[in-house]
Formats: sequence, C-alpha cells, structure tokens
Amino acid sequence: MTPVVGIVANPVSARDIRRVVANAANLQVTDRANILLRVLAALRACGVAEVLMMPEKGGIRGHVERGVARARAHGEDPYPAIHPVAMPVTGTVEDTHRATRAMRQAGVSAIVVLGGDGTHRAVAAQCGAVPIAGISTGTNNAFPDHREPTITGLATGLAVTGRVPPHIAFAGNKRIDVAINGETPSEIALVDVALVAERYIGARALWRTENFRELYVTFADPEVIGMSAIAGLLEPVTRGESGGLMVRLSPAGQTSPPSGPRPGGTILRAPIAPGMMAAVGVTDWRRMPAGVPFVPEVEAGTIALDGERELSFTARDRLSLTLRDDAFRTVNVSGCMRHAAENRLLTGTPVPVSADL
Amino acid sequence: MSRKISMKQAINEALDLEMRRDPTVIVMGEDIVGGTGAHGEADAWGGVLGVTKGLHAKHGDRLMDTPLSESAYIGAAIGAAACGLRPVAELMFMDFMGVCFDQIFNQAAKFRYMFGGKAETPVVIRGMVGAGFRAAAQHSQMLTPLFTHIPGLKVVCPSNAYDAKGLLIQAIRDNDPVIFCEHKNLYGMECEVPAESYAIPFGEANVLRDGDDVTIVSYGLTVHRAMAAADALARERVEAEVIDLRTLSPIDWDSIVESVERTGRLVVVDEAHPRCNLATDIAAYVGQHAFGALKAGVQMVTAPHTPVPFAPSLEDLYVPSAEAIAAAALRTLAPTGTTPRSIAA
Amino acid sequence: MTENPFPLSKDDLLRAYRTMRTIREFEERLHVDFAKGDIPGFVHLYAGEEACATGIMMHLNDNDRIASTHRGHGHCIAKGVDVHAMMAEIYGRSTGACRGKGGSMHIADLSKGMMGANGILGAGAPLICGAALAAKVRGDRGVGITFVGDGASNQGTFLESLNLAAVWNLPVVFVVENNGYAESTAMEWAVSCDSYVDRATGFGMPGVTVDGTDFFAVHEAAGEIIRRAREGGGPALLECNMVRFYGHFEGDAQTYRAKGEVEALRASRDCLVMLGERVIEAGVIARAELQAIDGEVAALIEDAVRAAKAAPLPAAGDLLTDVYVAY
Amino acid sequence: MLNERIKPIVMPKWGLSMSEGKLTGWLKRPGASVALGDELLEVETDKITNVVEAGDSGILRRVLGEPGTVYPVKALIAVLAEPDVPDSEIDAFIDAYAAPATGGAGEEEEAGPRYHFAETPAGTLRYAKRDGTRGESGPAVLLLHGFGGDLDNWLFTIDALAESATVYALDLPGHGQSAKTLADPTLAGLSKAVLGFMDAAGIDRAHLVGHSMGGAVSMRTALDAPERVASLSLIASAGLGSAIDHGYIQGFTAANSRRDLKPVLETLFADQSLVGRKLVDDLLKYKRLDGVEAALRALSAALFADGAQAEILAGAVAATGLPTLVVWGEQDRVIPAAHATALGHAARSVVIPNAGHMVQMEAAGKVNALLKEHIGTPATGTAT
Repeated sequence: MTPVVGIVANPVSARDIRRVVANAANLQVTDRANILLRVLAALRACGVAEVLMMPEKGGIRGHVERGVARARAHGEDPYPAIHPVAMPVTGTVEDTHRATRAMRQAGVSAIVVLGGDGTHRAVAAQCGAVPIAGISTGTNNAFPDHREPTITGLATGLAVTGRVPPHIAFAGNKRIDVAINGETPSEIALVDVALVAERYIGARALWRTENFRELYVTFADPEVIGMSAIAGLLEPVTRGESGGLMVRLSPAGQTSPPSGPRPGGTILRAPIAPGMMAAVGVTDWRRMPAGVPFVPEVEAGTIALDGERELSFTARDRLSLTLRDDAFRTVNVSGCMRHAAENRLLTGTPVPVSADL
Repeated sequence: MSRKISMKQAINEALDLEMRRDPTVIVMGEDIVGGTGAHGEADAWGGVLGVTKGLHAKHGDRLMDTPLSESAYIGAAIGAAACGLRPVAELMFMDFMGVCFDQIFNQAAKFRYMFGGKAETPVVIRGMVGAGFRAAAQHSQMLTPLFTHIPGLKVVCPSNAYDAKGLLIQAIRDNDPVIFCEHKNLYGMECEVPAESYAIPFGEANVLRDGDDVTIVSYGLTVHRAMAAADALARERVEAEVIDLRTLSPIDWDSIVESVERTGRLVVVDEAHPRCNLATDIAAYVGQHAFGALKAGVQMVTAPHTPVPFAPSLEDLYVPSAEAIAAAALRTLAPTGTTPRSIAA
Repeated sequence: MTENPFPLSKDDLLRAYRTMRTIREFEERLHVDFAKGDIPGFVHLYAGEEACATGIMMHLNDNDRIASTHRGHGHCIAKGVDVHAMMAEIYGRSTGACRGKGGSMHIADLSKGMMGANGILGAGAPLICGAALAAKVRGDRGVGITFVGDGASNQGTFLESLNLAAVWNLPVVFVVENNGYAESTAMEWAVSCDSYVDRATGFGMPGVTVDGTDFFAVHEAAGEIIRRAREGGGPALLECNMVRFYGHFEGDAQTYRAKGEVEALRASRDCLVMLGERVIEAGVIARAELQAIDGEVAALIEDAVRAAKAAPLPAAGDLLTDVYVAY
Repeated sequence: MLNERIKPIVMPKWGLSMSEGKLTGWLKRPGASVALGDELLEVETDKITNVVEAGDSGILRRVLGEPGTVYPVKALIAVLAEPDVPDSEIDAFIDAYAAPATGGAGEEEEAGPRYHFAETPAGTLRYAKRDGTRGESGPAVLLLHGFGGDLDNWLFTIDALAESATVYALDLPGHGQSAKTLADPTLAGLSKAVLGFMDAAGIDRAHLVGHSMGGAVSMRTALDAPERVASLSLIASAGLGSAIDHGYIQGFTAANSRRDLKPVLETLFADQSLVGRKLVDDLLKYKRLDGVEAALRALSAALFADGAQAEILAGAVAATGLPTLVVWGEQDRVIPAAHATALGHAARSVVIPNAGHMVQMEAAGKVNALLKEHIGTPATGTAT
C-alpha cells in the first residue's frame, strides 16, 4: 500500500491586525496555492501518488486544481491525485479539527500543514501519532520553520515512503496543556501560553505589553519572533531538550511593588511581533519541568495561545498548565535531507565520487 | 487696452484666478500637471492640450494629477465637494463620461434633492467636446443632450474665450455640479478678455447679431458657423439674429422666444446627434410657447445620427456647416409647403 | 466592584450596547411594519450586523465622514443620525432626514458626517476618497470610512478607489461587510480573489480580517486602523465577517439559503447577545441595566414610528424644490 | 502732394478699439454747402451710432461712401472743396488718396489716445492720454466720467479737445479698468483718488471736465484743492441739486442681464436707438467684473441714498469764483436740466436741445465747441 499524505492549508491565517500594528506579511491565496503545488510536486517526485486535502472556501483549492489541470493539458502529470476530505466547510477552526481527525482515521502517513501557529496547534490537537510537516504562511510564526516548501515536501515524501528511517525522519515535540476547571486538556499550545490582564479577545493578536503577566514556553528561541523570543532572550531552551521556561511579566517601567517588577526585575526589549521591538517588564523566570502542573498567579484575564488571545477566565476559574515532552511528532526536515544526501537517495544511480578524481 | 487671448488661456486664467481667490478650489485630472512621478521635467504637459500648463508652479499640490481612473477621481471630486471643497475635475475628453457617469448623474446630480436640500455639491467637471479634431468616434462627441437630460446638473458650452473665462468662474462659484464643455476646436480662437475676474451668470444667452428676418440659435463651435451663415444671408438681404446659448442648463428660453416672436422663423443648430438633442428641445419649446409667432416650420441643423467618422473628408461633412445653416434659414423664408426637410450638410 | 477588563469604559460599553440595541430594534420593527404594508419602497435590513457599524463608529467624531450602502440604517444610527428623522424618512414624511425625498436608501446627515446611504453599489468608495481628500487639504485630521458589501466589492468604483486612496495616501478605511451574500449570490462564487486582505495587499495597503460579530474584535481592529489613517499612515481595508439575519431586501424569501442557516446564526452568532453576555459575565454591567436600555430603546422606536405615522406628507410643491429645475 | 484746398472726409476713429464703421446715411446731399460743425453723415460702430460733423467748410463735391457699407477707419468717403476747385483736381486727389490698410487698428497708431495705468494710493487707475495735436502740450484737461461710466464716455471728446490741450481721461476707482476696491465711496474719497492720480501722472493743475457723478467729483476737488484746478466744466453734473432718478441708479446697479440693462441705459439718451447691442454688452462685461457690483452699491449708498443726492456743492463752488461751465441736455432723465442754473451767474450755463444725460456723446460737436471755448479762455482764469 502506497502512503497517503494529508494536507491542511488554511486560507485565512495571517489576516489579522498585525498587518496594521506590526507591518506583518500577508501570504496571498495564490501564493498559498503555489506553495501547495510545489509541495505536491515534491511528494510525487518521492513516489507519493495520493493526497487527502482539507476542503475550504478560501480559494486555495480552485487555484491548485487549475495548476494541476494546466500541467495535464501539457501532457504532464507531476502531481499526486488530490482527494478532498468529505466534510462540510464552516470557515472556522473546526474545519481543521475535523479534517485532521478524518485524515488520521484514513491512515495518512503525515500531514503537511500550511498556516500559522494557530493552524498547527489545531492540527496537533487532533493528529495523535501522525507526524506534521509545517509550512509557515506568515512572518509571525514561531512553530513552523521558515524554509522553502519544496524541501519540506521532499523530506515528507522521503519520510513517508520509508526511505528515511523513522528515528531520523520524525522528531518529538513538546506542548503545554492548559486545564481549566479540571478539564484535561481544555486547550493546548505548541510554543507559548501567555496570560494577559485584558479580559476580551478583541482582535486576538498580542501587542500591548503592559497587559502581559505570565508566560510559559515549550522552547525559548532567541531567533524567533513572538512571545517565545521573550523567554529566548532570557534563557534559551531548545526544542529538543526536556522542559520549558516560565516567565513572570509586569508592566514595563513600573518599579515599585506590589504590581511592578520585584526587586531584581528588569526591562527586556524583545521582538514580540515582526518589526515590533517592545519593552517588556520581566520580574523573574524559571525552568518549567515536563509533567509538573503550574498554577498561575493571575486571577482573571485572558489566555493567549501561541500569541493569540483565545479565551478569558475569571477568579472563579481554576487554571493549571503542564508541559509535556514528546506530545506529538513532526517531520525532521533537516534530518531527512541530510540522510538523503548522505545516502544518495535522490540520485538515479548512486555513484560515489572517487576521491582520486 | 485690448488684450486678446485664446480660449485655452482664458480657461487657464479662470482656474488661476479662482484658486487665488478661494483656497477651497482644487483642480484634478489626468495629466493636468503631467509627468507626476516620472523623471523628466516637472509640469510636463499641463493637460493633454496644455490648458492647465503653468498652474502647478503657481498652486502646487492643489493641482493634482490622478491615476487613469475616472470613476475614482470624478467620484472623489464629488465627495470632496460634498465636504466643502470646490473641486474642478478635468475629464480630458467628455466621451470618457461613460466610465464615470454613475458618479455624476446618480451621485452629484442628486445629492441636493435626495438629501432634502441639505447637501451641496459645488463641483465642476470640465472636458473637451466636439468634432473636427480628427479624433474619431470616441474622442469627438457632443454629448450635451445626455447632460441636459439630468436634473441637478448645470451644463455650459462656451463659444469664445471671453465667455469661457466668465462662465468657468461662475461654474466654480456655483453650488451645483456643473458640466463644463470645451470645444477643442475653439481652444486656439482668440478674443478680447479682461485680465480681471468676472462671472457670467448662467441662463443668459448672448445675442451676437441682431436681425429681424430669422433667428438662429446655437452653442459652441457651431455659433461661429451660424455667424458665417448670417453674413452670407446678409448678402442676400436676409438679416439673421444669432443667439449663442452659452449655458444649456439653465437655458435662456426668454431670449429665444422673444427673438422668434419678432422674426417668426427659427433655425436651431446643434452639433449633437439629431434625436432628443438641444435642437429638438428648443423646437418643441418654441412650438409650445411661440407657435402663433412662427411663420414657417422650425429648421434643425445637426450632426447626422452616426458616430463621428475619422477620415477628414467624412468628418468635414459631419459638423453642421455655415452653408447648411444658411440653406436652412432660406428654407424658413420659402413659401410654406415647399420646405424640404434636411439634416446636416 | 469588579475591575473593568475591557478596553472601553462602562459608559462606552453601555453606549455601544444601546447603539446596537437601537439598530436591532429599528430593523426588527421595520421588518414587522414592512410586512404590514406600512412602508413604501424597499428596505434592506442591517439586523445581525450591528457590531460592525458600532465597533467602527465608536472611534469617529462628527468631523469624520462615512459613505454607506443600501443597507445603511445601522451606519446612520451608529453615526448619530436622529432615529426619529430616519423613521420619518423611511415612511416618506416631510419631517424625514431628507424631507421625504430620499427614503431608506438615501438617508444622509452631513452635519453628522454621514454622506448618505447609497442605492448604487460601490458608489460610496470614490466619494469617501473625496471626503478624505477634503480632510487632508484642510488638515483637520478627519478620516473617511466607506462601507461596501462583499458583492459590491467587485465594482470598479471600489477597486479604483483602493488604488486612488493608496496613490494619494488618503485617510480612508475601506470596510468590507462580508455577510456572505451578494444579494442572493454566494461570496465564494462571486469574488475571484477569495481574500479581501489579498485585494488590499494588491493595492499596496494592509488588510485585516476580523469576526464582524464580535464587537470587541471590530472595535479593536478598527481603532488601530482608524488611528493609523488619522496619523497619516494611509488607507487600509477592514473585512468584517458577519451574518445577515434577514433577506437582501424585505420580502426576499431567501430560498437560496440553506435550511436552518438563519436559525443557527441567530442562535450562535448574535452579536448583540454576545456583547451583552460578555459584559454581564465579566461583572461590569448588570443584566438589569441592559434590560433598562432595552426598554428605553423599545419606547424610542415606538415613539419614532408613532411620530412618523403622524407626520405630514411632503407638500406637492416640494416636488420642485431642492434642485435647479432646468425646464 | 495733396491739394490743400481739397478737404477729405474720412471714416472717423472713435476710441482705440474702432477699426471700421458702417456708413448708415448721408445728412447732406452732394453739392450742398457745408459749414464747420454741420452734421454730415451717420456712422454706426459696434459700440455706438453717431453723427459725423464737418471739421471744415466747403461744398460737398463728391460722395464716395455708400450707405449700408462698412469702411475701415480713415477710408475716404467724401470730398469737400470750394466751388472753384476743378473736377480734375478732385479726381486726382481721390486717385492719389492712400487708403489705410483695412483692419489695421494697430496700437502703434500715431497721435491717437493711449491707455496707461498709474499706481496711486487708491490703487491702479487706468487713464487715456492724448498730447495736444497742435503745437506743444497746451494746458492739461482731465475728464471724469459718471456713475458706472468709464473713460470711453469721452469717445467723441478726447480728440476734439486735444487740438489745444493735453487731454487725460480717467477711469475712477471702481470703474472701467481701474482697481475695483473703493477705500472711501464718497465724493471726498473720489476727489482724493483724482488728486492722487494727478500726482502720479505729474499734473500740477488741470481743467476738470466732469460728467454726472464725475462733475460732483470735480467740484469736490476744486473745493479741496483749489490750487490744482484751473477751471470746471460740469456736464449733466451731480452735486448741483438733490433730484436724481433713483430708478436709474438702482436699475443700473442691479441689472445683470442684457434684458434688464438695456431699458436702464435707454434712460441716458434722448434718442434711445443709440443704445446698441455692443454698448449694452460692454457695460455688462464691466458689471460682471469682480468687485464692480460692490463698488457701485457702495457709491450708490454713499451718494444717492434714499433717492436723493447726498452732497450739494453748488453754493460752495459758486463762491470760489472759478471759471465754470455748466452744460446739460434738455431731455436729461437722470438729473433734471433745471439744475443747470444752480450756480447762477457764477457759471456759464448752456442747455442743449434734443440731448439726454449723455449729452457729451449725443451732441458731441456742440459740447466739444463749448468745452474748447471754455478751456481756451486764459487758463489762469480768475481763481487765483
């Protein structure tokens, strides 16, 4: 049985207020479709003959079908057969959840995800053991790598066809489970959970640093954008190592208790959004070991997951946050490609070059 | 001091004087500065035929080049007018009205009425009209009847530099939208024009020549043909009164009727197509209000019911000629029942 | 006792609720009275879309101009046009906002910066460019907001205006009220580009999509976009995804909509209910306070209808006023 | 060489803009005896119709101009000579006469009046100046038009007076092509403007000739600056009594169209047919200029409020002893001819029959003769 790859492409990611408040980029629908065509060509080149794709009404599918038809009109057939998941389209995150479940049930070998951190989170919430190959649609993402999607497609193709061994092809990832009033988990985050003082969702994005209170990250990478950067600039934690980081934040510039930074507090300038270097008041931070529930000090506010305000809570709500190692799997693109090179996987007839020549 | 300037200069001067007088006057249009954003000389064109040349140097950003996007900038001129500016938007060729007509006839023309008198739209839309420039079917039309059909619009078509200046100044000061039609073949024609500002009131025709035998009514370029016809008629001892309407909405019915009541004969000359134009309109009005005075059927001399042709030999046949006007006048003097119906020359 | 966690004061929240409730009550009442045959002509109802008009207009003053659409009652009310004058106008009375000469599709009040509902789809966009140009020429920091539905967003006027506003760097915000239907035709079918943010990007301006049924989402995004325009940052586009509770016009049987669609939207995406629940749940406003507003608004609309019905019709002589009569 | 005994009669040039005229009819038959000042023929220009008077005496030997025909300015239209001049000489004269090129209304024309602009405290003022045609400059004469008029009201006057004087004709502030702003719309204000103009033009002292409101301005000037005024000539002058046709003032100020203005202008003339299309059009053109309506309203309010003249200067002027001529048209319907005697014995008073308010145009020959005679008296006069 040949492997089937799932594709979840979100047409509406990267459309939020960060376009205005932070000069963030927009990836046009036509570009998203072109990315998928590149990924599909790479998958086909590796022998993937069929893909299962999430339907949407944002226009991606139409453009992709046009690209496939045009290639066929040329007498070429560089793409796998595309099967849409049979499901209604609501235009909400529920579509991603439903499509991911369907793909898992259909036994796909991997899911290529095109979207922001939020789309990846939605897939990760439902994919179980199916590995994810992430492609970013914007400039404001911490989770998916910024890489040419053709390579992501190649790596995925090599991985699902078994030419790269699973222990190289796939990697474990951390996540943070958010339990509200004992529901486990109510929500998850792939990169960060931020607790902010404002109690409305509004335009979702986080950019008012004066409201930041607590931050929990699965990895702290000084090379990414967003909330993770705050942690990353304090104490880097890699994606590979166990555990994360917890940071207590306070309004920048306030120096006196009770609400200001505690003695020893500092002000950090961090790239919390593209082009947005913000002053963030940091009270203190510490390691967040895996498996240990953390109960926030903030009594009421809003929970932001991977940089977007998602739900508000009050003093009546009981919150706990737990970091889990190896919570879901991703395609290790670097690993796959290195393995492919070392083993001449993409050479017709592997001919090692003689050192003598 | 007699100072003669061309109609083109007169329009330029009117814009200049009004921009000096009133800071809310702005001027916009395609290439009215010319070369905006390009790397050559500034104020390169001053309008496609140079009508606005030199104004940018005097008034800077109050003279605005626009994208080739008539719907947007004509609409913007109208919106700005509703918000207290007095924009003059140049449509280059009135034929382009087709792509922005909604903004003119559904928006500008209707605001005051539709909003119960609580809005004013003091916008001027000026553009070239008329044939004889070898500009073919889409750059040569006399579309004035389209505009006079719309309530709320004022329509002006001057025949000379003096009138052009005074009527444009009046148009800018007027609180209603004004369609200001400039016959491109009159741009170079000179006459005496005061250097000062002056406004010619709308709705006042100009009697260019007194005569008791026949009344010839026209506007724009064909006024000059009518005058030439009157000269020819005078050699035949026929004295024609020539009336230049100057403004088509409002229109000076009184001057027409007064004249016809004296002469008893009427020739209406219109460069527009023959159906539902100014000529038919005036003929109908006179038929209704001065029928008793008429000694002969009203003669209409118009362009034919065809698009404007390109070939010079054809286009020369298109615009009503002095000969055709004179012939029409003579027909009104012929015994009744012998007058053949004839259109164009 | 509870700290207000919202970006608006309690007074502003009450004001927002009152505006949304007024729009809803106004439209629900028109729905009923139209069916009774009391109202001439056509009306297009804004019910279900209140959060958009209200969330945006909270950031505007009388010096800011809006150009509305055929579905303009909500914009009028949120911009401060008198409800009695609106109702009288819709009833064709001489006491109407336009003295009975405009009707539902042409309600305007320039003193409030309301440049008119518009019966021509997409026609408001060029006009608001002009309003913004006037503000820019005068230097008075005014902004212009034009509303367009997903259907009219395909009009050349709208697309040309995006370009003009970008070229002239005008303080304009283009609001696309995407309720999913161009009259009866689905947005997904009729709009080639699929994303208004893409359209904005194509014209060199930022675009933002928000949930138009979430008052706070609209309010926050609009606030940032309007501030940007006011400060000279240039035009931007705001797409509000919203829901239409009634047909394109009153009398529309809506057979093109899926079974149960409207009922589901009313149950799950009623912006007025969501706002009310949110502020009550946060403990900022008591349910009784909102109920008091509901009562006041109901009385206001009742009075507006009563006054409109009692008001005189325009006189025959009014036919010929307010326009230069050329003949 | 032209025969000095043969006098050509040519198409006259009235004002700078006239390039041709239509001979509408002869008032003398061929062979008639003509005395100086006799009415010879009628000419219609695009501005006005007027009678051409004989500038010489003799027998009308040849009539060349056809009635109904348009001739360029200076075209030979008749020949005047004594009876003893042989026909052959007359034929030779006609053959040798060099008609000027048609349409050559060049501004470089010799000796004609020229338009100038003077910068004065009252703003830029336009004036025409014509140097004396016989000998050196001669005394200065300053012509002041009336309410709503301009220096072209002196169309038939300037050249006649220039035979013995340097003639200036001024557009008063608010009029003609002068500045349209009026700092002070009273006689005193206008008089100040006149004196300012005289300063700017370098005129120490002048014979003032004023028509209507311009007459009152002349009187005010003579009272305010007696050393600058050599004599007064008051033509249908204001300032001599309170009566004035308020309807004319109001009608002229308010008229915005040809239809409204024409009947108002007809009030000015005994012969109403003189009010031609061009005269009405020219006045409309003036009236449309920005600022004119405001200026006229201000003057009307200051000088003629409530239908009466505000300032009557007769007594004061009579007391000065300044040589003064008063001329009136008998049929003046704007200011009654009865005012002609307001100065009593202090002035010479002449009332001309068959002429209206614009008597200097309607009876130009007679008025010009009176003016020449009055100004020709010793310029120093009795004033000093």
